[in-house]
Amino acid sequence: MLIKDGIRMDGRKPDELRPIKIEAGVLHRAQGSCYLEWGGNKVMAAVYGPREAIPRHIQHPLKAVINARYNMVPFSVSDRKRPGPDRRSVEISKVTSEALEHVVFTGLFPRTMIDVCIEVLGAEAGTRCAGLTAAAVALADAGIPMRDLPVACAAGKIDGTVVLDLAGDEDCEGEADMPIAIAPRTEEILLMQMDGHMTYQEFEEALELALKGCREVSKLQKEALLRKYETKNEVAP
Amino acid sequence: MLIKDGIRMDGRKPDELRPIKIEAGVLHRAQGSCYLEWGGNKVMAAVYGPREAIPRHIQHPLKAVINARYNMVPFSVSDRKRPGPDRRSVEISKVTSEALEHVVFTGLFPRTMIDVCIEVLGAEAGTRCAGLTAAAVALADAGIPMRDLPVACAAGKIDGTVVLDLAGDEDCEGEADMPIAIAPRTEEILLMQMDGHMTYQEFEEALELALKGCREVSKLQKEALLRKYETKNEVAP
Amino acid sequence: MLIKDGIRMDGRKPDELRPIKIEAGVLHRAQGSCYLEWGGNKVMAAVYGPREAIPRHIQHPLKAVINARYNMVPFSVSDRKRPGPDRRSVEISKVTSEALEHVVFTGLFPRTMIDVCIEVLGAEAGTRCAGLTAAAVALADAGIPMRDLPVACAAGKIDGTVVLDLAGDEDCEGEADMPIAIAPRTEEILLMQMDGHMTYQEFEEALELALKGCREVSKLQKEALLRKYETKNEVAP
Amino acid sequence: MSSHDERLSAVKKDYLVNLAKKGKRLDGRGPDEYRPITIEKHLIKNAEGSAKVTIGNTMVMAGVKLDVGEPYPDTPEEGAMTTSAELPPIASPTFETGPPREDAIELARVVDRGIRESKFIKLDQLCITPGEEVWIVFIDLHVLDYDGNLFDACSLAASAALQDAIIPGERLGKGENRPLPLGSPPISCTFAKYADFIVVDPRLEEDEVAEARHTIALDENGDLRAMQKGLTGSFTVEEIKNNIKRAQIHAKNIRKLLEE
Amino acid sequence: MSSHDERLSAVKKDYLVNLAKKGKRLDGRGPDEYRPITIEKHLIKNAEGSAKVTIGNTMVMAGVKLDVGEPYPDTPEEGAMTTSAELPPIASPTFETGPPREDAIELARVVDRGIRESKFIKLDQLCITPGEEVWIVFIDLHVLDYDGNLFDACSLAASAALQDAIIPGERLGKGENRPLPLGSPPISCTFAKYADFIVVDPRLEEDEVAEARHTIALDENGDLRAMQKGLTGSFTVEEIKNNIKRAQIHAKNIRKLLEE
Amino acid sequence: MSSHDERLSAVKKDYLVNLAKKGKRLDGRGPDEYRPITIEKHLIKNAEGSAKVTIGNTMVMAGVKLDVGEPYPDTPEEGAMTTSAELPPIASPTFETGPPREDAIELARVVDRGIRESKFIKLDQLCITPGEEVWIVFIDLHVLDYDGNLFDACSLAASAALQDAIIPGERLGKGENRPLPLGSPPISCTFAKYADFIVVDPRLEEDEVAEARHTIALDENGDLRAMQKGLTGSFTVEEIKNNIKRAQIHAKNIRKLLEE
Repeated sequence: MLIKDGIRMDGRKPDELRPIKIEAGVLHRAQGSCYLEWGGNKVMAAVYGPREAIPRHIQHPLKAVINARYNMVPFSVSDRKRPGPDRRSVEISKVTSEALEHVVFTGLFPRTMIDVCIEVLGAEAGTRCAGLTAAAVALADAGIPMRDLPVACAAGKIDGTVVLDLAGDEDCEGEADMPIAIAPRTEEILLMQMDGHMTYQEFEEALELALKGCREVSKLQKEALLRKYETKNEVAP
Repeated sequence: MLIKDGIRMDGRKPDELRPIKIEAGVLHRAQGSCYLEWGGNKVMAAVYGPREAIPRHIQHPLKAVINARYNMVPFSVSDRKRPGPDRRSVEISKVTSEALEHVVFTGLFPRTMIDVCIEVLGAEAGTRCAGLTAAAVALADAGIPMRDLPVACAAGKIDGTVVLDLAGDEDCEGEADMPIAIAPRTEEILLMQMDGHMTYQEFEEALELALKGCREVSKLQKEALLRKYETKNEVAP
Repeated sequence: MLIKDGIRMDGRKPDELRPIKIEAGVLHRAQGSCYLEWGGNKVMAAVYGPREAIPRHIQHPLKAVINARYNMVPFSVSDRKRPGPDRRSVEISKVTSEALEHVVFTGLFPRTMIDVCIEVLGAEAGTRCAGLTAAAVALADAGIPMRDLPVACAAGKIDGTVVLDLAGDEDCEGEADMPIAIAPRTEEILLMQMDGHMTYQEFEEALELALKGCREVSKLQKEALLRKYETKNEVAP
Repeated sequence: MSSHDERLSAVKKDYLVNLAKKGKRLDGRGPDEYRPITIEKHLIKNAEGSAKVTIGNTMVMAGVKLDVGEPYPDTPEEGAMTTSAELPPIASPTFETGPPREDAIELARVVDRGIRESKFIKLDQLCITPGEEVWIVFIDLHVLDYDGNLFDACSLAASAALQDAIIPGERLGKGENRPLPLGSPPISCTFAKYADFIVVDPRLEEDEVAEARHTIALDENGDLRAMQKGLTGSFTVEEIKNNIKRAQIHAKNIRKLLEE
Repeated sequence: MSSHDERLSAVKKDYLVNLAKKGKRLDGRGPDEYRPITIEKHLIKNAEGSAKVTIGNTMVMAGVKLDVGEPYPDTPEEGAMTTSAELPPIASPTFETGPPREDAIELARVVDRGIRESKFIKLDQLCITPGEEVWIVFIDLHVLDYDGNLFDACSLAASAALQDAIIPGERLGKGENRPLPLGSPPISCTFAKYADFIVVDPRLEEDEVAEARHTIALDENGDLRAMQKGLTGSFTVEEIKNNIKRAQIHAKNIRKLLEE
Repeated sequence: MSSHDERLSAVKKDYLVNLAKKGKRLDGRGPDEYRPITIEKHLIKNAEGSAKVTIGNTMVMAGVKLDVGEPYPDTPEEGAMTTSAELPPIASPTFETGPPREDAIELARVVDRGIRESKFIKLDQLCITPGEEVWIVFIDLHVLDYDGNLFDACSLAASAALQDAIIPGERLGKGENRPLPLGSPPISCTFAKYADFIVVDPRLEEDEVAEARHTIALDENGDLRAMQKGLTGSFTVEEIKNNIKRAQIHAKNIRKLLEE
């Protein structure tokens, strides 16, 4: 029983996000960084580059390569995860890289790579959305020119009801999950995955909810960047 | 009891081959290819090259490098084989590369490599002979200049009798197995391995049988190439 | 009970070394080599270089890189060790490389590497000291210019007593072990590790003992090189 | 990628884009036309199930092996399944030897999700001793000729090989051989987008110029079971919806091939 | 290292050496001054214990996980521990993806020796069934921001995470949850030497020009539990002795932070 | 291989070929002459058996370790054996660190086949509990100095180390120590061919110019137990037969060394 009288186990309504906290520019060494908490997820993202792409054979003569690496630390999950990429991480790194590449003006930096490091320190459900959202803020914090600030959010289905932003138990016992990422200005879809079972009507409903979620998270991203900018200006004389 | 009244378990006489079917030019993307069935063995071979040898340090300034890769797919054997090369595959790839290199006019293509892919889709016994035989046809189909069309066949010993072309149970329970590959025009030995137990006299007998087998398979190779050539001409106007 | 009436289980006094045998120039292919027995330890060391450092990115524009590789062969220890470096070997290789680099005139050979191979054939306790000591002799045998001939020895604590050069059981059941390596002319510390439990006073005592051990082993190193040199001259007309 | 390759690829793309503007494809197909599909089952004696699928020139072999193993702690009464894909050098001059790279991993995981989420394999009927022994189903996909659209070819090959598969009780001393218990297979349908033109079943050249890819796995009711958007391009919300509707039509036709 | 990098590094070193000759450091600290240290515990819900430690800008996360496993044959009634360190690319432009390289291995092993030799974890209280089942303690160190002195930051983070850790008896069906049985933690103190100047708690630039490094792990009595000399430089016997005496003073102060 | 190396190798080959035309070898040996062979056993205390073999300057250490493990399902009452070879950088400037490459794998597998097919180790006497516990024999070959003909040196070292080996029943709590049960060892004899000249026991320079290699493992009756033809050259049928007859003579002499 994941939902009762229209209220979910953690007290949320079907179209409600978990609490989200975003902080930009938290690391000293990286060119841009972001710390993000989203429900039980705790994610650190950082950006290095553009810098010379190595090994050479990954260089593209006309554009920068976006190299996102999603990584769960061993103690982020209930059963200790062995260090290093597993197949799931490789897939998430790939779709995240692809989604971010769409918005970066990669043509300005031929033959370079931009490394995007996403470290999941604590995991609850929805880590790929949290990671991509944090990575976008880190890219902006690093001053990488982008046509838009991408943002991600999932919708899914639990107990036959379409809901926004599945939490831990809802992810395990729910019926469907569909993370998406968009460029918020045009609402183009940059990332979309889905598993479970949804009719076409449920899918349309879920997509609307996920878009709504993206819009809300997008605001929080921009506020975080603004705070960072203001803080910086306060510090300067 | 592997042989009774001079007849083997699968009905063959001691000097008889299993049924063999060879088809050249079956793949679209490869430069040359061959599909071969030999008893229960099902093998696909393909050739790419000559092309620039990479990584650079494998380049030879005076000749092409032949890079044969023998691979068993996971479902080709009774107990699922984990993907990737094991020690046996590495050895077979090595001796196959060496045997093929002897007949290719490698001196025509300095600093290049010629990749020979051998995929064992179904395995019965004698896969290295089947693979090398298919690879030779694929090389010819790719138009790689060769001084001869190499061919392979094994002879061995079961129940004290020297026989040609060991099948599954004969390989497991037999007393000796000796795969060879030759350049059929000169009958030079390009590949020879042996394990088990044979007296010198049995060895001489087995070698004669294996040479006989090679001669028969060689005919089938040439017929397959001829069929491919004729089909091609039929299609052309 | 590792020590009784001031005498250790193998009959040694607290400040006594195990028997040591050093032979220089024992391999044909290497530029310099050394075979060393130290108690139950049997170590072979060899040196190649200076030669071009590959891969390129390890090259240093102003000096040679010292690349020591400490390796235990599978049958050197009681439970067979799987081939290849484990974490312990990696650490020992690193601290050994660093210690040796201090004494080599690396500035004479920019962009090169000097490979130092240390193979532990039989292990008892103190293999890193035995390996470094043998490596130093091999470097000298190879004619690599050095400001000093480094030497290593350990001291430790057993049954509350500070002793020199722990043997097998003393290492397992003792209370502390501290291997050091020095440049004997100046007695600078090139390598120092310690684990176990020592008060500051015990540490001072152990350090004195270890230095004494180094001085004694240093003599044996020089005698071995002298013997090699004399033998070579005898052979020449 | 060298500058030369890059220029060649740009020329190729221009040509396809110009065709696309006229609503045309390289081989004369319409945007909603699949190439011919063939399915052959029961080819490999040592496999519990096997199938060869071709879509145009693309050729994939799938093999199914079963073994006895421990269940996952959270599903002690269910069998397990795992899907692997290899992109071996035999299938393309650009494929390399070595452990599966990200392309092969994404491919295998998308095929796996389609099968798993449609509950095609009845894992709850694969328990031998609860909490101790269950059947593990290994699905191996081996690409032999790459001419585009590996997602659909691999999905179809996997389903066909599973339909061919038996439980090898006799070989492993676990009762009689019996067919692998199956539900209804997922059908995968993949679209490629270039220059705002969206085509089903992309062939090699279309795969190469594609900006975005959308794979949709549907069950027998046309409901969604898995989706994956790939590549660096984007889809509009309308395009996504359209793709699904188009897929529902294709899936019906392809499903028939599997039922023959 | 390119010639360019080499020249830059030489210039940097000259600057630091000139400061050192006046007894000064880049950030105005004296040779025996640590940067500010912060310790936060209990951050990660899924970890049995966790802590974030900063020393200046250096930031390290440590997590502790416990699992049930077999004891080593020679200690059938004792639990086991293992320490891993990752230097992931997030923490520095020079760190790379991939299996831990020698720097990370040395780091983890030195931290491990400090904890092990000080008997901080009471392994003899981690036996479940002698010879069969014991608790295995996994300590994972994940560097997030590298600004020098990883040895002390990692050692401190490991100790803090262990102090935060519980034995997850309930999750693994082995009785009630209870705190991890601990003794007194080791305190690690690291010195860097360049141009005969020896400073405690080297920041990044000091790490980069350092010729020699000396890490000392002390117990609550100021006794030695582990030491490691690193890098290609050397120390005199007197310098080594001095470092230990200096470390004994620092360790007392750092220990207080851990006891808060 | 650089053009420079290639030219050097061509010069070297010319020189050897010119000698060969006169029936001569670099070191004055006849084509059927081995270099001096030495065998030392019982060198390594921690090994169950060990031996050092030199053939000329070539030096190989072999070590045997035993452990208790599960039998293979198809031979529940037999022990198992495994042979590994390392070509570590100590032995040659051309050997590299890392997992065994194809040369080392071929070497180990050919040595393994000789031992296995001659039934040198009596695996049927290595059963502890049928179907459950058997002895596993690990043979490790470690090349220390490479001056040609590793196949024969490694085969001989493996046999000698096995002859030295005991079953460590006491160490592993499986009864008393006893000698490893052995039959008669295989003797390996290797020929190299260059410019139609076929020599036994090739030294380094001969290995380097060799076009074809032929290794023959014979039992005490001179019967064949394993063979391997290597390299890109070919042998005529007559040459193969001759090699075997020559090997039968050499094997008798080498066998005596092993029996001393």
